[in-house]
Amino acid sequence: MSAEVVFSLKDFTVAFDGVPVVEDLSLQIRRGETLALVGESGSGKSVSALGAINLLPKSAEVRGERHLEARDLALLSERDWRTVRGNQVGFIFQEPMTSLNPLHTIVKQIGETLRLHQGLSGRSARERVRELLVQVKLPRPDELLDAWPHQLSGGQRQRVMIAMAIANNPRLLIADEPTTALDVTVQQEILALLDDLRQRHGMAMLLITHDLNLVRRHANRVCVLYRGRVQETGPVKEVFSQPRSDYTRLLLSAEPEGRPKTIGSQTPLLEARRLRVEFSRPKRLFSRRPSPFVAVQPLDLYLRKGETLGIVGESGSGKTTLAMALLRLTSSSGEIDVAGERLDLMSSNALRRQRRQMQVVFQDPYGSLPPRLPVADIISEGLRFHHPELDRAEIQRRVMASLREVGLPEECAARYPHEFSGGQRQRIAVARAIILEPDLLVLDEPTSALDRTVQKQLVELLRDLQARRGMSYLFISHDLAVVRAMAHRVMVLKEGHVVEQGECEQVLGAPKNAYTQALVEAAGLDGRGN
Amino acid sequence: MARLERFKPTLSPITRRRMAVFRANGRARFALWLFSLLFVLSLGAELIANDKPLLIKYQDQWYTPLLVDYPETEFGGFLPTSTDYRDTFVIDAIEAQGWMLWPPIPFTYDTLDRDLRQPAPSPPSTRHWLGTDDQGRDVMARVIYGFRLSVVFALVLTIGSMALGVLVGGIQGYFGGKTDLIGQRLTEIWSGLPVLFLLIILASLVEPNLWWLLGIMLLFSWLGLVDIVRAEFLRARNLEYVRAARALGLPSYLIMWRHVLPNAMVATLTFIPFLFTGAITTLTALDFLGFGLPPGSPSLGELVAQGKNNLQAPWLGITAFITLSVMLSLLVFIGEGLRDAFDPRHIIAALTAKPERISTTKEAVDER
Amino acid sequence: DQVPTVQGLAMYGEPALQSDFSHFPYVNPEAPKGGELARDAIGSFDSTSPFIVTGTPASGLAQIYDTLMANNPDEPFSMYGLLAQGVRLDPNRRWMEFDLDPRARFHDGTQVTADDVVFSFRLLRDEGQPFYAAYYADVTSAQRLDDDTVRFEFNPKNSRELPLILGQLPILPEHFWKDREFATPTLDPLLGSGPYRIAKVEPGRRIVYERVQDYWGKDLPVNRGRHNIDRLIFDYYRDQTVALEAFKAGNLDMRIESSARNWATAYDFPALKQGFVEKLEIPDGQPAGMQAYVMNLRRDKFKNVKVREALNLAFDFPWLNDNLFYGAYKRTHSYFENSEMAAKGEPSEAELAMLEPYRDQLPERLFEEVLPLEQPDDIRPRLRKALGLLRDAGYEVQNGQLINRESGRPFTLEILLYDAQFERIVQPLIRNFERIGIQSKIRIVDVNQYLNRLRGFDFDMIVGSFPQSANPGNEQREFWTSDFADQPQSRNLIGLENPVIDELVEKLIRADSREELDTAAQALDRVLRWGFYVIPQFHLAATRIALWDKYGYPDPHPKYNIDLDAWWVNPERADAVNQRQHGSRKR
Amino acid sequence: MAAYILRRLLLMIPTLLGIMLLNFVIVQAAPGGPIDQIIARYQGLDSIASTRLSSGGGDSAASGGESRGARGVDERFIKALEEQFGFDEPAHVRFFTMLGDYATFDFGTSFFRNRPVIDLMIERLPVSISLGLWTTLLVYLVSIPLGVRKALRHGSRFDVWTSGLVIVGYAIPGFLFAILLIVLFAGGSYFDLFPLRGLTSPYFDELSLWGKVGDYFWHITLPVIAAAIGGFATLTMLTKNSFLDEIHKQYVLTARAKGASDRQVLYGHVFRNAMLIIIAGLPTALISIFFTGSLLIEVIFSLDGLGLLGFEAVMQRDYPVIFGTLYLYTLIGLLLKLVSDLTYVWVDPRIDFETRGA
Ligand SMILES: Nc1ncnc2c1ncn2[C@@H]1O[C@H](COP(=O)(O)OP(=O)(O)OP(=O)(O)O)[C@@H](O)[C@H]1O
Ligand SMILES: Nc1ncnc2c1ncn2[C@@H]1O[C@H](COP(=O)(O)OP(=O)(O)OP(=O)(O)O)[C@@H](O)[C@H]1O
Ligand SMILES: [Mg+2]
Ligand SMILES: [Mg+2]
Repeated sequence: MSAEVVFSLKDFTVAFDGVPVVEDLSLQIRRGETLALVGESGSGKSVSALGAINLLPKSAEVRGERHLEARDLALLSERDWRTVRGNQVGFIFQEPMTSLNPLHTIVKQIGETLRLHQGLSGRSARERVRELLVQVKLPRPDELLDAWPHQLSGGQRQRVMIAMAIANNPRLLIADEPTTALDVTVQQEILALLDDLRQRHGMAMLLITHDLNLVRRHANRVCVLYRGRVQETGPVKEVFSQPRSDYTRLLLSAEPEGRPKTIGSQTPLLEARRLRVEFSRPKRLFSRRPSPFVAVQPLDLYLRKGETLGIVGESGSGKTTLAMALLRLTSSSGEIDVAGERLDLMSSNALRRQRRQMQVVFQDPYGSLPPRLPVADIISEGLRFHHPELDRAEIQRRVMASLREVGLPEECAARYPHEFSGGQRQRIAVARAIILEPDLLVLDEPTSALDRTVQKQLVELLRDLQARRGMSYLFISHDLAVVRAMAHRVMVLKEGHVVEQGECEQVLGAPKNAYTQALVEAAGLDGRGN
Repeated sequence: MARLERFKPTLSPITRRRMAVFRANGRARFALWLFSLLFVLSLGAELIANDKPLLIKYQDQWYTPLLVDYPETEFGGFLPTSTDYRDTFVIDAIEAQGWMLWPPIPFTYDTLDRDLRQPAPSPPSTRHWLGTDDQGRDVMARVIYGFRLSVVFALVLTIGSMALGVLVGGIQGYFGGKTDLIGQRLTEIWSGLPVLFLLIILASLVEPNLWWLLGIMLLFSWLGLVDIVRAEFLRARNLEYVRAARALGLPSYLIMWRHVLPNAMVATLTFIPFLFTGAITTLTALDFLGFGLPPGSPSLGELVAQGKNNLQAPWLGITAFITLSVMLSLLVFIGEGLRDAFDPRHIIAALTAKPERISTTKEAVDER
Repeated sequence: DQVPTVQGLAMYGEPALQSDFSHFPYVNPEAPKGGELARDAIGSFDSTSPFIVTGTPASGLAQIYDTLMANNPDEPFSMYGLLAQGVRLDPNRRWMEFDLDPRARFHDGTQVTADDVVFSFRLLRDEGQPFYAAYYADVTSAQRLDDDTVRFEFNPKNSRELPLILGQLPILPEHFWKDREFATPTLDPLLGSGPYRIAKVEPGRRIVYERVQDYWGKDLPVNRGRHNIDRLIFDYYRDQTVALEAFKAGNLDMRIESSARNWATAYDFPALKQGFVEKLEIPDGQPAGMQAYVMNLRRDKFKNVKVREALNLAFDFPWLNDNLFYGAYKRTHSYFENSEMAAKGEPSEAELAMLEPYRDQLPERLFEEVLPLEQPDDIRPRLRKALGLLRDAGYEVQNGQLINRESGRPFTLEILLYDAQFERIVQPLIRNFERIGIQSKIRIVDVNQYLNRLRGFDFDMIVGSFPQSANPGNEQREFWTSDFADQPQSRNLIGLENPVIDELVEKLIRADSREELDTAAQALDRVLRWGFYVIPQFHLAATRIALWDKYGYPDPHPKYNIDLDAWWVNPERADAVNQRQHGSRKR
Repeated sequence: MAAYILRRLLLMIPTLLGIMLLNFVIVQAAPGGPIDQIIARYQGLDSIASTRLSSGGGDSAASGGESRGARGVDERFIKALEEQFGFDEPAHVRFFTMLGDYATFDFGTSFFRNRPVIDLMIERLPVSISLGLWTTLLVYLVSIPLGVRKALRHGSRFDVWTSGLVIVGYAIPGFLFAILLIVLFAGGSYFDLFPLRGLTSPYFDELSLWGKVGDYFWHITLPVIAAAIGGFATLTMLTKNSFLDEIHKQYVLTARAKGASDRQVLYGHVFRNAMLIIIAGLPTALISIFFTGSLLIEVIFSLDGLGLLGFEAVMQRDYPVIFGTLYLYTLIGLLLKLVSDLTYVWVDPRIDFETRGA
């Protein structure tokens, strides 16, 4: 391990408004090495990464030494930065849903990196982009080349981000939660791809993640961050087997535990029959319109009161689409019954009344928070409308309570969404949904950006709510451990089809379908955590 | 920072933050202060520029011409009508047996100065600080009264057209479909109405005054905003957070008001100062075409027209121009301050101790 | 026939010039030819046909046509042969014959014949602007006697001027118009026989005339020393201010200024200071006419002459002149201001003789006092006098308002304007009205509405004008007589219905000699003025011309009109001035 | 989308009909008609635009024409005119005749100029297009980069003084500025560098091609500057503010992380996102610049454009021209609106025009 140091930080400090969020961070990454940066949500991982390559907003103060190979990053001019970023340093943003330019097609966005640093353009660039898309396992690459980001699923967008970051074979890849939106099988393939790049090109990688399994399998060294301070660094094996700090120990031991309470009632809350969603494909000039893309093949689904239905499956298999269709947030065909009423036939007024009882946490928390409202207003919004009888003090009280419940400090209330970490935003979105105490809550990857400790806390909160209020959950996640801790039943989707469904234990414990088997295996769901 | 921390229980922290941002912008603060001052002063125009004295003492009696109309006979003249206090006869009569307290500018907007030292338009002098117009009226007095009139006119027109424009454009853009299709056609037909003819017809039916003009202009001025607001709403309604608001079960009006509008107001907010001055210019144009305020009204528009017709009297055009540009600049700067205050990402420069030349990222500064 | 053939006709008596005159006395017969004269025109044009209703004709088009006779601007109204070599006028004025000059040619070389004259007459009367029909209404027939002779016959009631205005008939080529549409506007360079022809037409922008080198009539006595300039250019501007700048920049050679303010202040630029530009004020020989605030007598409030006199007293001309017009104007007193026809002082013997029959219908003062308007100069005594008159007329001031004692209604007044520019001359008047308790206001409307209201005589007071020529005639009926008082579109704006005036107007029209005319006009003037029907404004009695100093002109100028045709380019100055004017470019 | 476009195109017919009908009613209801106009001409009270827009000193009243022979107009003549203009027929008949003519693209003949309306409009196109095109171009070419730069340096001294500059430009009344330009750069008092009027020189035809181009731009410079001066402010501020709004979005960070330069980020990424509003304002801006906005500029530079044509027609009550120009504006306006709606979709593929409910 005497390879040269590619990237190093020394006494690196970032502060917002004079309040430090990262203090005295020092780390080194060598050629071909992966350093994992783990830590609590909001501990300053993303900020450090962004700060290192000068991508923080002007309100941030950055201090300390940072070097890329021999170059002092603090001294780079804008011109130099242009050759560094995207070329020598690849960056995968934590929130892929909002990080793509909504108005540029995929080929254009990836092609731009190629054009900027390799001078590729036209056909050759397109070819190369296609190759990259295949490498990151994007389905239907030819079609998706010309798609806009809003036509992609969360995981697909994340893979586009990855393709963009590795397009120029960077020296250093900073991957901020690169696989949160991917199912475990794809995740494995992507990481294998990155490992391959490391080996072949000697790429160094800064891997920011909450998934300790990933760290265990793919990182050489790990650095644990807690509240902006390094708790410990060292080779993965060492740190994981003999954690020195309390926090590391806590982190390692935290696993979603327990199982959902069995349900008493059999009253169905939600029922869908022959639900089908399609998206029309763009028509080329002077040609016939191609047949539409069916994102959700006709399927039946039901959910009882107080029950949790876990939905797992391949990235891009239609989970989000299905959820949106069930809530009538996207147009679909088929019948939907909610509490005995036909949702799909409801007038808009009735639908609006009904919505109080059906809340949702979007997969893209950042995008779903109105940027100009402070958090307090965002969270209290539904309350104020649906419960006009509450006075201001009461609303205030409930907002603070729900913030506390999701593990956010109260002073967050006066801040705007962009001033939070990814995991914090996710929790704000959850707080907004649970404050209304709906009958049905759709959770689209609500824990993807959370570390295990917070994840555990959230899972417990949800289960507790379910027990107390009899809420039903539609729980979409790639994290099978969390699904197992939450769901009574599971439904496995692939390419819009239901490939398997049934009791959670049964499906995850003894999968019948080949795809489910692969999934369970890749997730490493052994007996642990039981 | 300390300022941010200071808690005032009555204001929500976010309001305090906005106010702090606004206050930190010296230019905007100054502009707001100056504009308010000017407006308040102009509200008291009668006390600043008037051809009646504020107070008269005559034959040991007090007179308040601003409040009471005294006939000239009261002061020993023969005219039984309201006294013309600028008449030398009257001045002599009163000053022989008392005194008069004059406002700083002893002319009102329509006083014809009977004792011009030079033919009208006469150049600035100690008697007429900004000279007179081509009828021999004091330009300064006209500007003061004109400012008041214009501001009131523009204020009402701006608020009215903003409200209407945003409402119509917003509804079209947000709901789309038939609402949009039909609404747009209706606005198109509406905007096809011949304003000039309506004004002509109006002028033949009634004698146009400020309120009539305001009414007519209000009917049409909002049309300019509709397209832009509609476009912004068309875009914003697809954003994820709007979808989230719908999922919350909020009614459309709340979604539009609290979610779409704040994020779709860039253009509208930008336009406010221009709408404001545009309203004044419209008045100008109408005056210019002869469909404007009744003759004699203190309108800045008339001053502009006079400026053009009297190139040899540059003080007319220059005064009009300076008045307009000061008013516009103040409004634009206030507008910028407000924009920043409501921008969640705006950072108070003074507090972060960053150099003045700020840009999105630090590099942008380096480059230049 | 016994009727002698003459070369000239005068309105009254004999023409001043003998039949063998070689040129008009004021012209410079040796004037050099050449050069050009660029003038401005405001607005636009889209037609080269000046005779028809439609289209806006360009300026200067009369230059391409010859008339039968030419006017001598040095006399009140005398015409001398141009196309017509000789004229025979029936002593009883029942007919008239013109002998055409056999040399007369159109620009294409065709001879001007009697047929062309008859053709032109009929064409203009039947298809031309309606004023031709009115103008020549008393001509009963026009016929060709032979190739060179035309005969017009008149209705017995014809006016005195008819023979002379027939001399003004422009002659159009029949062969040219035969297969063309006369009534539609055109932009073609039309065919004429006059001293100039159209060289270039740029619609809305410029029209250029060039001197016809082989003009058939160039050596005629009426033409000698005239038409000296080679090219006449009319440049169109939409805006006066810009036209003034164009003049300053040297794009225009000459500019007639109508604004006293501009004359006093705007002509202040380098070329003028360096002596390249001169400012002329050429005295006017024409009567100034009456520009005035006109009261509408159809309204009851103006029925009382005392009220009208009181309103007259409120006009403060000296202030207006000093403060708005740089002292440029003279007060108008008479309806025939600036002429022999204006009444003066006490009535003369002749006037008295004419007025005596109507003594009982006329105010006593008319016979005894000098004419009004010789009032106190200062405004305060005048207002006092006005108040007194109003009191006599049954009004009194209550709470600052003038109230009719009988009806209890306040005296209000609205001055109707169509052009905001007049506001400045009306505001001061209104102030004075207000000081005597009359609630008055200005109303500015667009021209269409203005006309509409005029048509229905729906106004209190307007700024109107009654233009006069040196030879008043039929138009006086329209101005002053009862017949026209209620006729829509009429020019009897005042709404006069006074039998005395009606008869005086007839006397004026029927006058047989200049003296008789003058007396009748003076008597009419006197009666009108004692009626205080209008508040007379002011007049200039001169034409203000700014000029790039390269032209020669008659000195003195002809008495009754400025004859630009008699101007010439002074070759000595031309080069230097041209150099200064356009330097390297333009035109 | 094709269906949408078709629907929009079809809806233009009732829209146009509605506009024409309303205008027909209102225009006829206005006091004073073309006949009064002709009479006005006789009485020397021409109401061509210049009397309204030009300067005088109130020195002299309209004289009522030459004293000799100028008379009131007799009723017979008026009758004849009424017949000629078609006023002897009831209003609804005239309206339907007009509609019929318009359907066959016959816009009728001007009352006063006796020329087909369509010819009049075509004749004036060069001026309007020249002014409109160059003004728009100038405004957009200056304002957008300026606005972008101001957004980048928001709050800096550069931002302040450029704001000041464009605001001052906006505050100067256009016609006053035009006169100022003329006095300074085309008059005889200061610099005599530019022509005072028109689109080309009188000797245009004799020039070489480049000479012609040069001559054209030489003439158009001052009018375009005068017409553009007021246009910078709104567009600059609009660009600035919408850039400020976009510049903080996450995708900008992504673009920067790719190594794109400031320019590339701004013009390659932010521009398209910020452009929507700018496009939205374009049809109105174009229409006003082409047809109405330049009226006073046209008067001052003696240019015959559509703005002046329309205004004169209104003042003269030249109905065929009024309706012809109106029809043209409206039609172009409607088409532009459709085009701009389609550009929205092109710019932002997420935009659609479907109904959105609860
Ligand atoms: N613009 C900002 N202004 C103020 N505080 C900020 C801003 N951005 C981030 N923070 C704060 O900085 C801290 C670190 O944020 P960071 O995004 O680095 O967290 P993280 O470790 O990436 O967490 P996660 O795992 O949830 O993404 C958080 O507490 C966050 O609230
Ligand atoms: N607006 C759209 N237009 C066209 N195709 C779309 C659109 N939205 C989604 N899709 C396609 O539908 C499929 C399902 O997408 P969806 O977002 O439901 O996936 P997902 O199961 O939620 O995946 P992930 O786990 O990655 O979020 C994807 O292949 C996606 O490309
Ligand atoms: Mg993070
Ligand atoms: Mg998804």
